[in-house]
Amino acid sequence: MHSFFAMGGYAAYVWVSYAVFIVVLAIDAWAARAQRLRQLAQVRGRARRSAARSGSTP
Amino acid sequence: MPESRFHERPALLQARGLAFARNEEPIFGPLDFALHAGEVVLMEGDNGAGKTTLLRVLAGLIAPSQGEIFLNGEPLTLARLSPQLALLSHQGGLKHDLTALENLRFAAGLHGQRRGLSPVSALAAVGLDGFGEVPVRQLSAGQKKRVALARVLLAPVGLWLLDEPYANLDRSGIELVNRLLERHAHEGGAALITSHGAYAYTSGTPRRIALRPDPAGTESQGDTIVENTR
Amino acid sequence: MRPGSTRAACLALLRRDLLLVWRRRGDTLTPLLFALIVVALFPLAIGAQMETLRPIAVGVVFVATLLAGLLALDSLFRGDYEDGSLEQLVVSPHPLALLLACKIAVHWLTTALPLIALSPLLGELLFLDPALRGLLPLALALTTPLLSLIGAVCVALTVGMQRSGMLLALLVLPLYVPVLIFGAGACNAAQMGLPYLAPLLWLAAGLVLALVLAPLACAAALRISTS
Amino acid sequence: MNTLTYWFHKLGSPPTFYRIATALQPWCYGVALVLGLIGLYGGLVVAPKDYQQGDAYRIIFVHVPCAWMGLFAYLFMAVNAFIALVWRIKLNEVLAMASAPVGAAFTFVTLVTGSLWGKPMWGTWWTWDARLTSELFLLFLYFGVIGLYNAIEDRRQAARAASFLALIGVVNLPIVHFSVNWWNTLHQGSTVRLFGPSRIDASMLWPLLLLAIATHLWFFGSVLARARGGLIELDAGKDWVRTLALAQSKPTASGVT
Repeated sequence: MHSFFAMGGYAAYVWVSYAVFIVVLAIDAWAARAQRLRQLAQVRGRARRSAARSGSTP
Repeated sequence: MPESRFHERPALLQARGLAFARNEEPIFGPLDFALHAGEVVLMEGDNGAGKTTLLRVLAGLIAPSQGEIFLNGEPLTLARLSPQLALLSHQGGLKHDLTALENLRFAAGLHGQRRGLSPVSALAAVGLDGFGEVPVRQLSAGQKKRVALARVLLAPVGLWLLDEPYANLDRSGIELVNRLLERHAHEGGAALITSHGAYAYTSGTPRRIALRPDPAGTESQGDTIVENTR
Repeated sequence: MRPGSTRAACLALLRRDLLLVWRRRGDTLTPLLFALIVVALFPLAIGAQMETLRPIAVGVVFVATLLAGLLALDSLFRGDYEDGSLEQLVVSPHPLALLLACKIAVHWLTTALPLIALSPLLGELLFLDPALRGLLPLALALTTPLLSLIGAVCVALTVGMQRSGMLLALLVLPLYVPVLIFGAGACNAAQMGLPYLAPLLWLAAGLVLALVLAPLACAAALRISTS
Repeated sequence: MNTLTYWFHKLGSPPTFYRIATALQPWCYGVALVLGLIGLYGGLVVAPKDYQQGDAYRIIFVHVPCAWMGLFAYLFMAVNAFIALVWRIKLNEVLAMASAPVGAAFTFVTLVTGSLWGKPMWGTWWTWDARLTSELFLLFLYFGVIGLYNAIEDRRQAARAASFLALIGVVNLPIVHFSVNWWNTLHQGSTVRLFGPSRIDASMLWPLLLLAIATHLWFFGSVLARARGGLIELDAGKDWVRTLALAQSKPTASGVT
């Protein structure tokens, strides 16, 4: 088990590579989702504004 | 649909269901209207009603979001439009480091010049006789406008699209614009001009189309005036 | 020649742009001074010995020219965009690509040509290998038109923006890389006594292609960014 | 209208595409996750140690799929950009712009992992060989596309301008590769072959292929996710978006990814 984590002395390089791979892709997925939620929130805000202007729900 | 049923000849410029939206915010339209040869149409609307955008759409600079434009009955393309179009935009299109005459000479090179006119006589026609050698930078706002009008006048074209031609002009300038428009229409040309309505138009007030800044309205603007006046 | 013909339009445009540059002739000095200062910084930063400066002289002159050109690019369409002349070009009945080619030509003549003329002096400041005195301006003469043409396409894409300087650099510099490699590479090859004709021919081929394609791309980009 | 164009139009309409994307996206992510984990297990545990490079070679299991994806994403973006520019189809504008950030992410991972591999193998973090340099400029191109897209106010105009830049980049990239190759012949000795003799054992191949499939699926999941956001942005004034936004504002609305 220990030898598995040691990666034949290359642990720093191998594990950092895999970590970068996973972290960057996770951030990417999270950012995509956050962007969509932000857009939806903006649409809701706009709907509220126009509802407030016209005095009724659109 | 207001087809061009009043004319055998198709209108010079006709818009059907024309609308433009930027980032899903409606700027103007949907709009139906026709502009025939020998006619001057005034687009009225407040600031932000989309007059400038409409003019840019009609000039082929921007593609409309919806609707169609026809030039002599054919779909509008820049290639068909450009040989017969003179555009006066808000910025004027003048080089401030050049003199009025140099600007007009360039315009004549680019668009050609109307029969019987030259840069010098065009400048005289807008009341700037003797200002030919003055750099545009040193002219007043009204005089700059006149130079820009001289550029429009000089172009050998039938269709004028003028954005706020009355802006910055004094009373005699406004009369000059009306005179130029009248003569242009009389010679068989057509013009579409915009104004936010704060200016006094004098003689021969053209047909008007109101451009309302109400994007929520889904009914066609440009309304019945188009047909009534014909 | 009929007024309103495409030839008349191009000539009128060339004359107007040259006249404009002449009216503001002081402005053409700015890229020259910039290149001169950039070159002057290198001996100050890494030492003024001939043996350190000579190997990098070609590269420094090329990079300085490239950066000065980048600096000057911004003015290519900005004035015309702001005063509405660009619209007049777009709605004129002539091929927009041709008109833009004229503008790019004037821009190259007034910003890059002085830099080429200055390049022997820049080289001397860095103890340029005397064998390269002829080749450096030649390589620059093939490189700078390419830089102007490629740059014009990117400027056309950013023309409507308020602060486009940094973005323009980001767009343009990756496109400049091959040009820089071949231009400076030819000189470096000559310095090492290797054959240097091939990269120059590549540059010439690229220039011919760009002369045809870049104005068209520039016109297309301009139509996108002014809409 | 024949059925094919009918379906094409239907698929291209934003609400339909949004629905399909919403349904597909969790599957893309999910399958990518499963395959990716199996692939990682295969690469880290099952695959034997390389007789030359030791365990360091295991970096290729992430490096190579990401390198492929960096290029694949650019290709995908360029094809969509071309369609968007020629036929002005909204969906393709959105798809082109959606693939830029994912592509940039993959290219970034490629560069970092390549660097981490290079240090123990060649003793240097970076070498200016054609492949690495092209990869670097690929990243710059992605940044340029994203930067241009964000700098222009009008979203559709921004997408069209950025698409145009993406197409210019397609021309540029092979030229960069070619020029750096030539440049390296000039400065001999600095080239290091990234891939040794490409004899690869089957026990090393299957994790690599699994990870390649997983990254493709992850890419599509991410593109679909961003395309959904982009469609909402572009169609913000349309009824289907308003309905969607209001439906999701209820706190009970769950199960929506």
